[in-house]
Amino acid sequence: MKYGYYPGCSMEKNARSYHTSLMSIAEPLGLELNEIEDWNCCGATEYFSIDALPAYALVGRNLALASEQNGAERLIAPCSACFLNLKKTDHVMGEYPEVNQKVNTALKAGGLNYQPGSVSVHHILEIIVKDVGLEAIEEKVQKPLHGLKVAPYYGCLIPRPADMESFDDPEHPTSMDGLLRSLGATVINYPLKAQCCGGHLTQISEETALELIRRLLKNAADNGADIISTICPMCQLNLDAYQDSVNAHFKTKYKIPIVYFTQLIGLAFGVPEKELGIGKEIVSAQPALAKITNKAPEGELAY
Amino acid sequence: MNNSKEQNEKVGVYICRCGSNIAGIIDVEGVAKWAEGNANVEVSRENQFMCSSTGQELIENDIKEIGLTRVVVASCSPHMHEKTFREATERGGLNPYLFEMANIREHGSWATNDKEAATQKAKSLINAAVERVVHHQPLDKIPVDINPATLVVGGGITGITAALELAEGGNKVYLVDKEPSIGGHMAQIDKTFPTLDCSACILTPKMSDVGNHPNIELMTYSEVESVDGYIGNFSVAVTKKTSYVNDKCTACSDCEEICPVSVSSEFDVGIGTRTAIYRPFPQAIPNTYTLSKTTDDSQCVAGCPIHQNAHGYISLIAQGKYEEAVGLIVADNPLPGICGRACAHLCEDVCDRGNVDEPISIAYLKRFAMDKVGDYELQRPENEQKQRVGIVGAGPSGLACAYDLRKNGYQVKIFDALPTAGGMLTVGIPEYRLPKEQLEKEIGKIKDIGVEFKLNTKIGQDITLKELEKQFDAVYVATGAHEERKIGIPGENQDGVLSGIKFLRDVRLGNKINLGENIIVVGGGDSAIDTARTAKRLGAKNVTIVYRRSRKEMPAAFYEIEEAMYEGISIEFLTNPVSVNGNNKVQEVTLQRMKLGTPDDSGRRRPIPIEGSEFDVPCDNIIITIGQRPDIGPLLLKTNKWGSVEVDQVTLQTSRKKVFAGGDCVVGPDTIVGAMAQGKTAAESIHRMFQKLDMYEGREKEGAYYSNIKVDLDGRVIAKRARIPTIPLEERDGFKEVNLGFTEEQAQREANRCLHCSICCDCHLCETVCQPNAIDYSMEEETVFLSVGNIIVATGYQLFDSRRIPQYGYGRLDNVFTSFEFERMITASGPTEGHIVLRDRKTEPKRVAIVHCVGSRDLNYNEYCSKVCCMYSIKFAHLVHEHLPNAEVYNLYIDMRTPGKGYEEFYHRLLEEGTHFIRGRVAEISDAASQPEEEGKLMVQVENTLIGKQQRIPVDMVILSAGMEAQADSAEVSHLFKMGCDSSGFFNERHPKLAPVATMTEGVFIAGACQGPKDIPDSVAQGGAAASQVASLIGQGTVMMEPVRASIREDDCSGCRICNNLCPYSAIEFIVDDEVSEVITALCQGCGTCVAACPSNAIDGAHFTNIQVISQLQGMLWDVQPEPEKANA
Amino acid sequence: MSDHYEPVIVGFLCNWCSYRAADLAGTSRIKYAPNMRAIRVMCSGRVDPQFVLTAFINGADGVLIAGCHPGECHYVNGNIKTMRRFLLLKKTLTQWGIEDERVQLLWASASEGIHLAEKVNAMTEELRALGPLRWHEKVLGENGKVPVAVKEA
Amino acid sequence: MTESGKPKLAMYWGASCGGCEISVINIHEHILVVDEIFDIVFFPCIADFKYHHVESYPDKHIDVCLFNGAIRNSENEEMAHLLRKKSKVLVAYGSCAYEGCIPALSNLTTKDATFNKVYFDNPSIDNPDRILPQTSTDMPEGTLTLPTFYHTVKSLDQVVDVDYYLPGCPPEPPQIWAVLQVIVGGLLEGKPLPPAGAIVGAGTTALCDECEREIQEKSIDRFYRPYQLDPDPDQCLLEQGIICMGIATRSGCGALCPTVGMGCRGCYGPPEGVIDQGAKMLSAIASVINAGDETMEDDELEHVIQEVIDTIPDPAGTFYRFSMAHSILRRVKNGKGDS
Repeated sequence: MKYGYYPGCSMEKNARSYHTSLMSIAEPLGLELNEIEDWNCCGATEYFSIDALPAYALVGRNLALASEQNGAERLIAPCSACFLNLKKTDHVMGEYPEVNQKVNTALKAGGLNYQPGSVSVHHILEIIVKDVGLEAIEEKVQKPLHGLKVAPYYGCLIPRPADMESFDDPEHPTSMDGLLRSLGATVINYPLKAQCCGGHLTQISEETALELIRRLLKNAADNGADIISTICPMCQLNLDAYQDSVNAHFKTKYKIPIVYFTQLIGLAFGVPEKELGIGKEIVSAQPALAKITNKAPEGELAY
Repeated sequence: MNNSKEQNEKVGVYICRCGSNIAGIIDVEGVAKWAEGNANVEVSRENQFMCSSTGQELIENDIKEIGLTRVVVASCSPHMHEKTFREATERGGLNPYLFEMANIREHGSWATNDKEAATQKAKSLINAAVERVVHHQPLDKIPVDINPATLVVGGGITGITAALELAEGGNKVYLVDKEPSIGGHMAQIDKTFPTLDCSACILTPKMSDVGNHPNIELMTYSEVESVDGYIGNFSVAVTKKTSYVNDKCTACSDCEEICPVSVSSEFDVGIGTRTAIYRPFPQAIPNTYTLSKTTDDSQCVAGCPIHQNAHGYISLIAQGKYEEAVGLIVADNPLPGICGRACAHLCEDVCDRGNVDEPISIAYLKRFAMDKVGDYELQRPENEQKQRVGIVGAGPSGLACAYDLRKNGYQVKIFDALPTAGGMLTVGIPEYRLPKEQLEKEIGKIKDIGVEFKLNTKIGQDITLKELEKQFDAVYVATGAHEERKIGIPGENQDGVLSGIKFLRDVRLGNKINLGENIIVVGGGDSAIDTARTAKRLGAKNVTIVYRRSRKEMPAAFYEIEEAMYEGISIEFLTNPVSVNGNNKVQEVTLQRMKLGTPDDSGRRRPIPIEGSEFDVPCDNIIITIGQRPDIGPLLLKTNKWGSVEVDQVTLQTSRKKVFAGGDCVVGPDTIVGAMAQGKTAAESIHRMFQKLDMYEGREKEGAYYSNIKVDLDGRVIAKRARIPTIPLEERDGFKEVNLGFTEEQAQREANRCLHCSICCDCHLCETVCQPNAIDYSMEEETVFLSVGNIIVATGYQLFDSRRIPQYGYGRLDNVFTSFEFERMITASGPTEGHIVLRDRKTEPKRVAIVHCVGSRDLNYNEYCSKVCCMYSIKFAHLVHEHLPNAEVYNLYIDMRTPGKGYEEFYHRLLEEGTHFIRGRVAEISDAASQPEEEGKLMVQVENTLIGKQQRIPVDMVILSAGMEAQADSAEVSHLFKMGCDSSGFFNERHPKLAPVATMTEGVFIAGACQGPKDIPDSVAQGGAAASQVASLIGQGTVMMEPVRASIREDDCSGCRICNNLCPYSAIEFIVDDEVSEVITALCQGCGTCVAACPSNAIDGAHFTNIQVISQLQGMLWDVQPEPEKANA
Repeated sequence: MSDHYEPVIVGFLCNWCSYRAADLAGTSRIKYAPNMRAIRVMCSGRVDPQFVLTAFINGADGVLIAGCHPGECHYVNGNIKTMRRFLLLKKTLTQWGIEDERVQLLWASASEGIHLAEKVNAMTEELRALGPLRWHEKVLGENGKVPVAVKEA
Repeated sequence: MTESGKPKLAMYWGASCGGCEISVINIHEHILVVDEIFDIVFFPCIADFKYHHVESYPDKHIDVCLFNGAIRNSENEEMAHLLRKKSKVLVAYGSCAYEGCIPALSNLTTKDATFNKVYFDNPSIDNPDRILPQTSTDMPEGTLTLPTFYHTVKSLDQVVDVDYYLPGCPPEPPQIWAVLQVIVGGLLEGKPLPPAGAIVGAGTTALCDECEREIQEKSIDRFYRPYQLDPDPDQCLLEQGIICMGIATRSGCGALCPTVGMGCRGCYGPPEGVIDQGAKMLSAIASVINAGDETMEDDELEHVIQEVIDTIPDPAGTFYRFSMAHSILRRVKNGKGDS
């Protein structure tokens, strides 16, 4: 299956392991990812609240590039923010002719043009669950993650907003749960799995951000998670890098490793940890990964 | 406009000033004068109020004096006064339908301020009316006789009221309800707002009145199938569902006490359970029991080749009735403990529980029951028969066959080549899975019932089939498949290469084998695993299984694979041997990696070799377990190209009449139950042969099939499958049985996971305790036909399913309850005897939140207001205060809607009782505590719109005040009765203001919540209203129906049948003999769809004929159309 | 008639929903374009395409067919048949060079007076923009008499 | 009446294919009888009379004039008026004269488009100088004239009053013979003639009446063009999705086309009482499209129905193949609908 691939800035830097793990499972999953040539930043979450129109234009450029590149009609973004911005822009351009017209005027300056709807934007999770399918994934599992209690963390962006038909329930997403189960892992069900990680509030109002992060860690821990599986560089960064600050600030002792779901897929497929970038995380994943056994635990008999 | 007079009609035109309503905008005088210009117009007048008596007399007199033949009144909407003026016309002596109305007020003077335009439009509308009316024809209303019997559908309070009203008036009433008892939702309610009187106390007397009323025929547990006919004479088909309980039932409840099944109770919604044979609630009317049982078998029973009644014994185990369970098991199965250990349990693959979390551990439960009870007796024949049957092969197939024959009293002797009985059970399955003692015990039981065994006797060698045929009246050949297939690769024949099946047999028979340290086992079936684990036990160091497909396709039982890996056996998936290397003695094997291609006919994906991926692995032995072949030997039986015996697919009869064959020697290597099923089939055939019965009739369901029953899975609490305890790794060097069997506690828990997909588990215990013999499993559903004159539909509503709002957590968070759960909880007779407690059934909540507008006034779900929720939420608050004086109660509402007598006062009372009313829609309910004080509580997140703040309210219990929704099947029902329903599924009334209980179909009425959300008083009022409308029709004896009807001119009908299926009322019939279609006038509702469709203009729509409409059209366009003499309008 | 062009719309309104909607518009004194002249039919399903063509040949500039919302038809599904005919008629009229705006279908329930009024306003403006149709003078020109002989057999 | 006492028969062709003349010959041996009982006074196809002969006749000289062909140009119209003047009974003979027929399909486009097709844009045409026929051309010898080519094709009754209509493309021999007999009977034996304006030589109801195929309730999933499927030999073609105009076409031909598996083309025109054959056909088959129900959302509803409708490529040309000139709107708006 051919897709356009929009890595977004963080995949190059802090989310390197997301990138490498994705690349190492792309082949076995039969995903052909063609990076969009000369892509630019998506404007993250802030730009839209500062000045919407240029923000749309900024994202519109990426869409325009994708629509020109062949095999990129279906565009994949691994970062939730990139994904949402791309999808939102396509949606808004389609809904509001004036925005469409203005953005295209801007694009014209760069000799570009974008027809809303000509590119369909997907998050990589959606593609793996929907296009590849759990059947195919089960088939590829070499080393099932028996015994590992994983808390799937969706963050607040990918299933929202509901009005641009999202691929999962906006309030109570479950797509990653199924995926992790098919890898043999034990999935933790906890209520905050679709709540905010604080995003860039770590820079703006650390107080608020830390509280948000604490809630997530606590809720996952309370429900017995060994490890949290994320689908977004921002989420991973906040939960992982700020875990110490949270502990310091709230006098807590959380040590929950935060990994990308692509890394867990890789592990189950028997890809060497190094290739998957395991070890790059700040809170080490090793103690958790050590819990993986070759025998399904009580009541975890897969059928 | 028309100044050439073609029709010689005298039209009188009357224009109403309607005070200034019309005259204020339209130049009435001018128009009146202008109208006279139309050649058809005899007189044109204007009047202050045409609807006044003077106005009407004006018409009457002109008809009498000037001899008008047609009348046009230009005034308000026909919906306002058409009737009035038709009557005036009639009083004047003309047919009322020779009148036409022009709507110059609503569509004219009121719709614009532009006087000129309004006047112009008035002229057009009047001219149109004149041109139309000259083409009017006199019409007569259509009389229809009314059958006094009435059908009331739905036995809720609305239906009950309507039924009683009519019955009291001396009319026959049929009351149909799909539930076993009438009473509807009101019966579930504890107290009614605002008076707080006990719902049951006011309802049950009415229910019993219905039950006892001589004029009411109560048809519960029944559904309306079809409705034909029309007002006055409907013919209705009603299906009575099978209750399996006849009218002898005395409601003594003995059956209920012994029934092992427990399913969630429809009546006690989420919080109560009921048995399979049940009575919805103690005051049920009619007061008899109903056995709920699906027409098809439970998945596990259907999926089992021998149809072992698993559902039955699971239910009994759950009740601790182990003896009964064993009785049920051995009834179908002579090898119970063996199957409990080694069966491939196909039943578990189809178990519906697997769609919730994991299948029930059905096989191990059987083992548990057998182990628990220990000793048992197989069924003995009631009377002996003389016929003798010889069975060749003492494997599962032969044994099963023997048992069934013996049960029927036949004399059975089994021959086997091996020194022990049991076939593959003895020599194919390693002892750590199936201990010798177990085998011997169960074979012993078979001997006990008089089956003879002759071992060490090989057919075709020690005794021939011919001789057997002489000695016996029938022979069953089940010699199995004991010969290992070869892979067909180079070097396969040197020593060190073993056949799996022979290997296992030698081990089991204690023959000497010399095994090296490094073993490669080829294959992916159970015997591959058995071989590997056995080799390990014999001391092999490294045992590796090589399988050519992936783990997913591996046929071996998942659990076995797990155990093997646990015992340190490694498995190479997607790998296949290409050659065995060594000189006469195996040294290494060359393996090749495979990838999966397209699925083959087994449905599994075909393995394809990856070129150049070959690699060598040193090893001492290769054991091949890729499947066995039958070895028939010289049996004189016709065999096919795979060397299997050829048999009749249904009867298993071979080429020799008296000889039957089955099991592995016919179908190739198969499961134990598979083989047993064949034995049972053979036994059945032999029995039929002996008894000279039809050999084929009614045998479709022999062997496994897929049951078509569907069970509701959502909202099931996840409960993991119990895992069988095993002996620790260190004890697994010998052949000690690995699985220990369930503990009683495990077994109980496991058995209780059963979903009872067929509800009744067919254990027939109830039959045994029912003194009046009221239980009749042979009962079948019947359809009765009713003739009625009118129908009242009162099918009520359903509660909004709160699961649809995931963020409210219902079904996920234990202590979130729905309004009906709470109603049942606070009812003294309910599951908790009226105690308000959390799901744990003991803790009393200290803080309770009641969330209003759940699923109502919400664009994502239902836009409308459900009308009753505010009131019952307040009632809940009151009841909580009453039951738990110290509890804090929070009502979270959007707007407080309390219109109704005493309602607002009730609200004030609650304000004084100290309920916390918080205005705002709840955003989310979660159990995620972020502060210590929130631990273990439910957090209700809401924006308090009165103080404009977000609030998090920690509570112990949340009650979701779910809204009212139309019944799920309302669309189909509305079709059934031809009523039409709105987009929310509520039925359409004829007029929202003036005809709230009538529908578009004459003689069909709606009442209660099926028309829209309403509370009890409103529903009762509507029930009464519907009843009185019906009563008035019955009183009239005949009704006159509007003559606006279609009719087909036979001479012009070509019989093209375009119109036939256009009529929503099936009023058009095709007369085959005359090859023309015909309209059944009484059914026709006059919509005219067929008229517009008829391609040969053969259908007239009375009062809306083509010429009438087209003349109206042309008259209307007088000012823009081409010159009249050209237009020949 | 004056030279000043006022679009003339023939409205076929069903008795149960859209005619009542027009009544409601009046009773609620909603002022809207007086350009629609209503013909009451029991159901929009009664509207014979011949009516629409006859309206045009007789000088109408547009035709509005209005019925109950799907699922709310008082004759269960008469309006569904209306929609089927309407769509095929529209396809045919396009071949005639008659603009889509000239034949329009509207669902209006008895409570949607305002909706109906707005629709009439909108349609009136669209037709004003298109200019007169007046088939007879503008298309057939001098061409002989109009072959509309209505015979009730 | 002539000296010979034989009634006088004329037959003339307007815009037509000549098929109608053939159809008269095609009444087999009856043609001899025709010759026997009639004096033929004008019949361009078989006898050498000139226009001036006709002009020379006194008014109402011709007893029966069978006028076939539509009014395409001024010559057709001129002759229509002339023959009306000279004939006692003027019969619109055949579909062209009655309702425009195939020539009137050009009412679906414009005169210019027609000329363009005929004289320029056409593989068999080589017209480098783009010469078009002129109504008058001055030559040294004098002025040459051609009739004016009308913008719109008209039926005979749109230019003169017509006594009888004999539908069909062409009319069926038995029908022709029957009609001639009736008229002769009226003229010679004073038997009652059909009322003026009557449609003769055809039935009153639709073709299905005569069709032998099995007719069931109709519910059509999609439409097929004849080449797209091999129809069941016994079942009604329309039910199978093949557009058969029979339901909206006057009977009289004996259902020739449906009998051989081809949907009726509609050449006998609309049944009694139907004003516009195409509109009625459209209404009827749209009604029985098996798509869309009241449970659907508006968009979905429109979509599923439109899908079926899109299987009818050319509704106007299909439903109005013969009756265009006689339809309510008679032609398309200028400049639009070409193609």
